[in-house]
Amino acid sequence: MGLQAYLTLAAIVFCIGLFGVMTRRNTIGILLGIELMLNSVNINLVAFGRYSGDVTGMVFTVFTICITVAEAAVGLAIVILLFRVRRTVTADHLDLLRG
Amino acid sequence: MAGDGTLALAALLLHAVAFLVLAVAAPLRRLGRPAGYVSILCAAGSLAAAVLSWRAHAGEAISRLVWTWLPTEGQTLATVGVLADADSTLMLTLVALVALLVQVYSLGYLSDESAPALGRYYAYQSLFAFSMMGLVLAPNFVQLFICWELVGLCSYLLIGFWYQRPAAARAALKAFWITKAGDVGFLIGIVLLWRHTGTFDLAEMRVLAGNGAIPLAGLAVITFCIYLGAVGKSAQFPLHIWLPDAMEGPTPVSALIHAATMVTAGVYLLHRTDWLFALTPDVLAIVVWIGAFTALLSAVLACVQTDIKRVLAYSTVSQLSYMMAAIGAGFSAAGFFHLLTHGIFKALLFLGAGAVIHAAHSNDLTDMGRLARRMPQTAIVFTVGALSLAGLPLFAGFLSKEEILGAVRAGGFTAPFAMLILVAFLTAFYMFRVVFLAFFAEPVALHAGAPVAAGVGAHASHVADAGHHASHAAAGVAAHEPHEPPASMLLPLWVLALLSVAIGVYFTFVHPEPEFTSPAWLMPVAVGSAVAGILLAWATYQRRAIDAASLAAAFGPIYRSALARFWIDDVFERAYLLAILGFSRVIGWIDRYLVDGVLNMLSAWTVTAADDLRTMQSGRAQDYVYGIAVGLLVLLLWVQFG
Amino acid sequence: MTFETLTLLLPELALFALAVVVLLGGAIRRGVAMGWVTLVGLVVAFALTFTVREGASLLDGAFVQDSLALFAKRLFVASAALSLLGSLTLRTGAFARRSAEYHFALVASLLGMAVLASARELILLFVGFELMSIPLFLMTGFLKRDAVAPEAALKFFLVGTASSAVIVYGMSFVYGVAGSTMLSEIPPAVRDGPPLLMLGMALLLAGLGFKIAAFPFHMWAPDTYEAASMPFVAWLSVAPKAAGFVVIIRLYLAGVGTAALIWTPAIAVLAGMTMVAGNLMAIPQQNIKRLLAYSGIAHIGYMLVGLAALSSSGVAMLLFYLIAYTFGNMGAFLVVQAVAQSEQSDRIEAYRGLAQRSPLLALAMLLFLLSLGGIPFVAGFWAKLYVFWAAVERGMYGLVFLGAVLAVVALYYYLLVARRMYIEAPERPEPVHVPRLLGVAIGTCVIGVVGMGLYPAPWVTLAQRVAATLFS
Amino acid sequence: MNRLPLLSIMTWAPFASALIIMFFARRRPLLVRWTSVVGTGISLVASIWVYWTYDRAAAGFQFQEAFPLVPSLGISYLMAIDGISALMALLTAIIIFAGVFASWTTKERSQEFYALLLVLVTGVFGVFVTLDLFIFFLFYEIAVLPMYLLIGIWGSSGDIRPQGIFGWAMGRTGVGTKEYAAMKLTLYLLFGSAFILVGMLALFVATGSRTFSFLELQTMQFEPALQTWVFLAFYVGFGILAGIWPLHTWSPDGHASAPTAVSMLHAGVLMKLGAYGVVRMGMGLLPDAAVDWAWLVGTIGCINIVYGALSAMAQTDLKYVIAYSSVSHMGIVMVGAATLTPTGLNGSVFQMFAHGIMTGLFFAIVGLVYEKAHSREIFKMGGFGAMMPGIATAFTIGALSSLGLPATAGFVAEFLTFLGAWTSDYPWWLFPAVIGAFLTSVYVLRVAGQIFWGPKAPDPHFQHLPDAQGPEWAALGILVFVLVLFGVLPSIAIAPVDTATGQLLLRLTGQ
Repeated sequence: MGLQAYLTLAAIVFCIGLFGVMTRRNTIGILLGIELMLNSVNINLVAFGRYSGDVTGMVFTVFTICITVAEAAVGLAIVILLFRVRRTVTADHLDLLRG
Repeated sequence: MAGDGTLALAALLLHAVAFLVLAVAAPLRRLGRPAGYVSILCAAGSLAAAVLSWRAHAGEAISRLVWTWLPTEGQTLATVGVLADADSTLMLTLVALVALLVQVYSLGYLSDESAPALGRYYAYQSLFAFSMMGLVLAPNFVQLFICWELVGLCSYLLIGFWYQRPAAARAALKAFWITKAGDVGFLIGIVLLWRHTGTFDLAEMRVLAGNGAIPLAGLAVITFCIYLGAVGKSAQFPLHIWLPDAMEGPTPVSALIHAATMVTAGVYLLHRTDWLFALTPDVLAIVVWIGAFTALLSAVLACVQTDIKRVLAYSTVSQLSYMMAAIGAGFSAAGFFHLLTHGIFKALLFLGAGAVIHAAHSNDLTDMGRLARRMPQTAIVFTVGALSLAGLPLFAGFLSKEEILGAVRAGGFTAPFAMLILVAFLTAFYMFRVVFLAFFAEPVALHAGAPVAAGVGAHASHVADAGHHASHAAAGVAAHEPHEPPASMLLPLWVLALLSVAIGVYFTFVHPEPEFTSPAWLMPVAVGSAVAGILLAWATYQRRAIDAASLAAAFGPIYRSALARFWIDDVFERAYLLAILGFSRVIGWIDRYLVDGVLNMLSAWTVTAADDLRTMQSGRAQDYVYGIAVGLLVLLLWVQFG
Repeated sequence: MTFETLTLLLPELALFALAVVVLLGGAIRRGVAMGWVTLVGLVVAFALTFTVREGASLLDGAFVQDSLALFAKRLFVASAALSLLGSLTLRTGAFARRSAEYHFALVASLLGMAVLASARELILLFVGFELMSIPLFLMTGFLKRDAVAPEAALKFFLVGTASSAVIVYGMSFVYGVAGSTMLSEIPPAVRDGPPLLMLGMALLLAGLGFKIAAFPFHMWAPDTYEAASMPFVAWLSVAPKAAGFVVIIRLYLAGVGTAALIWTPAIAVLAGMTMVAGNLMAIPQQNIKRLLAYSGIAHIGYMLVGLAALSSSGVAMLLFYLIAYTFGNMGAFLVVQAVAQSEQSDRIEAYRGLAQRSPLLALAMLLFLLSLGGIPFVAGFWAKLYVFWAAVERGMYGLVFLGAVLAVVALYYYLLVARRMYIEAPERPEPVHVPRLLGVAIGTCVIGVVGMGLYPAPWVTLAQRVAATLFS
Repeated sequence: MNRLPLLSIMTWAPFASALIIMFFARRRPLLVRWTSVVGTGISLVASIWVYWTYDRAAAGFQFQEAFPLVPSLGISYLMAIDGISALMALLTAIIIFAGVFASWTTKERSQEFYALLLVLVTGVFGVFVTLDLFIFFLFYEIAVLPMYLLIGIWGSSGDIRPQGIFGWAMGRTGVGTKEYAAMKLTLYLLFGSAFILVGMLALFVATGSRTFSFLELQTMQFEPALQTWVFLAFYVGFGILAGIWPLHTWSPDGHASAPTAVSMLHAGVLMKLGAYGVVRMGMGLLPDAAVDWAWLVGTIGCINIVYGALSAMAQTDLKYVIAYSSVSHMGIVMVGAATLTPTGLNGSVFQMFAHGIMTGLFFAIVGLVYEKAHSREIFKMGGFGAMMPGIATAFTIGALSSLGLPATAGFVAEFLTFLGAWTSDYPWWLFPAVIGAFLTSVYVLRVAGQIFWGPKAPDPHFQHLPDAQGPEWAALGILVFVLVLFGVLPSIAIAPVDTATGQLLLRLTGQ
């Protein structure tokens, strides 16, 4: 029952990522957490594709990876921008907008 | 043509015309005296018409004019019109007469009112005369009730004529509310009766009653309700308390409304519908007992008043109760007869009292004395009135009062009969107490400690009419002497005096055979008690052979409680303050703080909840992710177990 | 790829071309020129949507141009054009220097939505989502010198990508169970509802909940709205949500039949919570943008009520609601922009005595608010009415009653704004300056709101027609 | 049957003048006022004309105007009146005509004020004369919405110090301020209108025939279950507007805060609109339910009568007294309607009219007094009778009418209602009704005595107050005249109403 194992692994990675996103104080850390979440997806897709024996999963994975990169780029850009304006990358300090 | 009631209608409408003219033509009204002339003119015409129609309807002639007033379901629900017969036209004449005389009298009495006020006064007077006549001629209960309320309104307006004076304003409200309380019963009675008999019309109803078509079940309740209306209007216990306070109004008003006409409306009502009440004897019994009791109560109260008008007021109450007793005993004719004679001589007494007040600038007996020298004519006519009220032969009250006594006895009400005899004695006593104190005795002010001085001393109304007559005193007539009133006031006095003598003489010799037989001893007893009363008064207040103080002391408790008016007024005061106002406060509080408060509570809660809820929007990106995570978790759990 | 196929893709191609033109053109011409180009391009694209043959599908069913897709695309483009009219009046600072970037991002995102509307294949869906979202992140932070815009952008980005991760994670399961990325393969799989698939669908629902800003996935919305530039927010508050709804409809309703009903409770609960949260949290707001943001969330709740009916009429009413909401909400935001430009404030106080300063603007705002509040004679009335009607047909009386009560609550805070405008006295007498283009945009919205209010019939029939095709 | 579309003229004339005011009368107050006078005058003439030319023999709905608006939904512009609505239209016309004069001295933003007022009136007329449920609802909303601005902008705030339990809530919601009152009134009435809408749509759906026309719906038999809850929906929806207990609390605050003409119109006409809705829609369309629920309507009505009277007695603010008296009198309307007897229903309708005029008069006077003495505190004022005899007299006549004194319209209404109550299935209603009349006499005369017919108040401000003048006389004169005229000759009102109520009851009870 290999599939189960992969799925479980993916689930664990996803949860770790989510945990990171929710707990990291540093914005970069949060970005990394998101990366983890997305990569868990890749594990899923590849596993599914492998076991159902068609390539769509792999194709999907390729797309995911590309898009992840794009997101990372945008995210880092925003972080840098923010650091310029506010001189901080600590998520907790970013609460001017609230209520 | 005279027989068809148009004359009665004319008598009625003339006053309406006067009222409308005065009400609409404001400039005329503001002129004052001319307004008075207008309404007097109409009153005179109305009197003529009334007399004619009375002559026309003497005997059995009955004429009826009605017009549809309220349609429902395509048919007529209620009508208005006139029902002219012997009784109604006779009453009509009395009203017309007294109204005319009073209006003339007022010209002199209110001579120093401001012009607009005088105009207002005459407008009210005309309205009253109109409504009273409408009441008298009413062919059905609806019109009866309408006019019934209207006269109540006029009484309210006229009592409060000097509304700038707190006492007057309060008295007006008191009168309106107390009578209105009675009218609630009356109205209910009418509604019930309508369902019971299917009509408002007196004539139709009488026919039904005649051939026993009115179911007796529940009729007693209805008649009692109607009687309640009479209780209010004709000042029967316990609703009699408004009448004495009503003396805050100008004296002519008291003469017209609170002596001769309006207050007798209740009696008239019962007389008009005696065939209905005859079906419910137990209600009639109540009428007798209450009548007798009220008569006695108010007679006692009259003895301790020092305000001349209040004495008369209480005496009015007690005389009205006389009539009620007679009607209750089943002989309403006797009551009606007394109503007429009483109307004449009580008006006379009030107008006389007015003249006295006019002269002495005070209502208080203690300010009077030996006025006979200064104003002999007034003294004479007043005494005539007093004698009539006492019921001595040759005077108006004589036969009517005796008939009532006979009637009550014939009705088999022994105890009430005894009470009424006692009342006859008391009546003579308090009336002549007034006569002696005011006209013949030395001013009692010299005799310190006389009980009269210890009357309801502190009562606000003591300055009643003096209030506005003070203008005289202020006008530098400091060394001012009481004097005869002007002709405009004397004339009505004499007319009424002569009338009461004429009636008295006529009926002393011409006995109409009553529907009942009264024993031979009745007349002597009645007259004797009256004479005894007069003698006692004479001995006490003229000769001062008997010390009034000790006399009062002899009746200690009664005397003291009489001074407190047996606390009846206080009870009503409390009821008004606590029961009505207090309860209203409670309801008002409930409305504001519970009914509305709950609503406000809800909205306030919503706003607060909103405030708390938005704190969820902490501003930290990670909390937002928490939000997503939680939502996700819930969804997953639902998928798993839902 | 025949020529015939290309004609089917004309709108998308036009948008793509437009994007390229704007990007390159930006290098040549600075200033608002590119804005005009974009506007023209959008008009063209809008026109082109009418050339497409309805119901066509290519890439063996992965990409369809059915009536729903076309309906959605027209909505996207039209709303984009409206917001463009607003942004064209911003000729200072960033909007002058970097207008090309802005408009490129706009068109790119629009292209994403267009793809999304037509996609019936998971990968395409995902790509569409990202193509739509990433430019939105950029545009949120467009005013990069501004103190709060980057913060808003970051929040939007973090939460957005997280939710994308959730979506795609869900997609992976769906793919795994259905054995294909074609949406057409899902219904047969759903019938026997395997747990993994349900899991995937649930994850998807959560992610989509973020896109449409439904409680509790809504939290990014107020902050983003507050910080970003008005015309953009006006568009952001409408188009992406519409896209999200289109996807939801495709995933959960289209062709699934009665099996879809298993989602009713979830969506109903979502709707209820969203209505409550949105309406309540809007009450204490002092910033008009935040107020509109929360009220917008509440409206998503009402649309979800229509969706919860999971019936043809329900979807129809949802689509109708989308149109009404587009006009009303965008109009309101555009008025806010006008006031903000002249008052330099988006607090509600800025509206004191607006009725006496510039009556027409105030009247327009009042109309929009009334429409959002669901008062007769303006579009919102019909929208709420129809949505409730659809829910009643499914017997969801409780939800309808809740909605009705909350509608009164909503009216409360809308009237608070009306009170500022009409009851209170102005601080300054001179009227608010409204740029002509902005005036045109606002006027359009007014016409839309009032027109739909007075004569909703054609729009209703349109919505019904679109919905009907999904359930045939 | 008639070539001139009188009903449309009556309805839209105010609207037209509102437009004129909005666009052509900028900053010309006098023009504004005269335009309103003309507009409402036209309505008045039209309504009187309709009223007199209404064919009583033929009865039924007359002066029909109909053309389809949205055929697909069966919505059509259908206007017609019967005896009841004719009287109501007359009432509306009289009140607004007087109201225009009564608010002659409005200072700030008078242009918008009159415009909104006239729009409001258009709505009211529309509600009374239209027979298409949907149009009815739209007019209804027109009649409710402007109220928010009218009260919010031109209203006046009273001072109610929050105390007692829920005190903080009152403080938080700002009880007593005009904004609070406006908001409360608007939200309350819109909440009610939601019920009405739901009920109407339910009927619309229930009739496969797809029509909103009252005339067609009238002929249908809805199944009992539907009738029951639709009737209740109507009762709550319209009842809120009619001020039924315990949903009445918007009315005192609202009426107290509203400017003169608005309180005149609202208490005088709009509350009647609620009662009219219950009678026309509730009884007219749902006969069985109306019979089943009569006990509820009547009993709540009785509560209204006594409760309203007592609450009125407890007030110290003149406007609140009048407002609560409205609550009490609407109770009589409700009881009369619930009796389901010809007399009772006639009384109910007549009471709508009588109370409309009476309250209009009251609020006009309160407005005048407030304008001259700048006070609404009953127990601070006193002895105004000498200074403003005209106003005092008018107030007294109004007071007498409200306590049901004969020769005023109030008596006839109450008397008929009493008769109806005693002949209905619930005779005991008679007693609360009569007691209510007595209580009314207590509080209303107490007020009259305190303010007008009593000793002068010490306060120096109250020493020299002018009487009504100019246009204000017109307002008072008209209302007093009508009040007395219909009291002395009630048949001119009852006769046409009778034709309508008869038919209504025929469907209801089959008698």
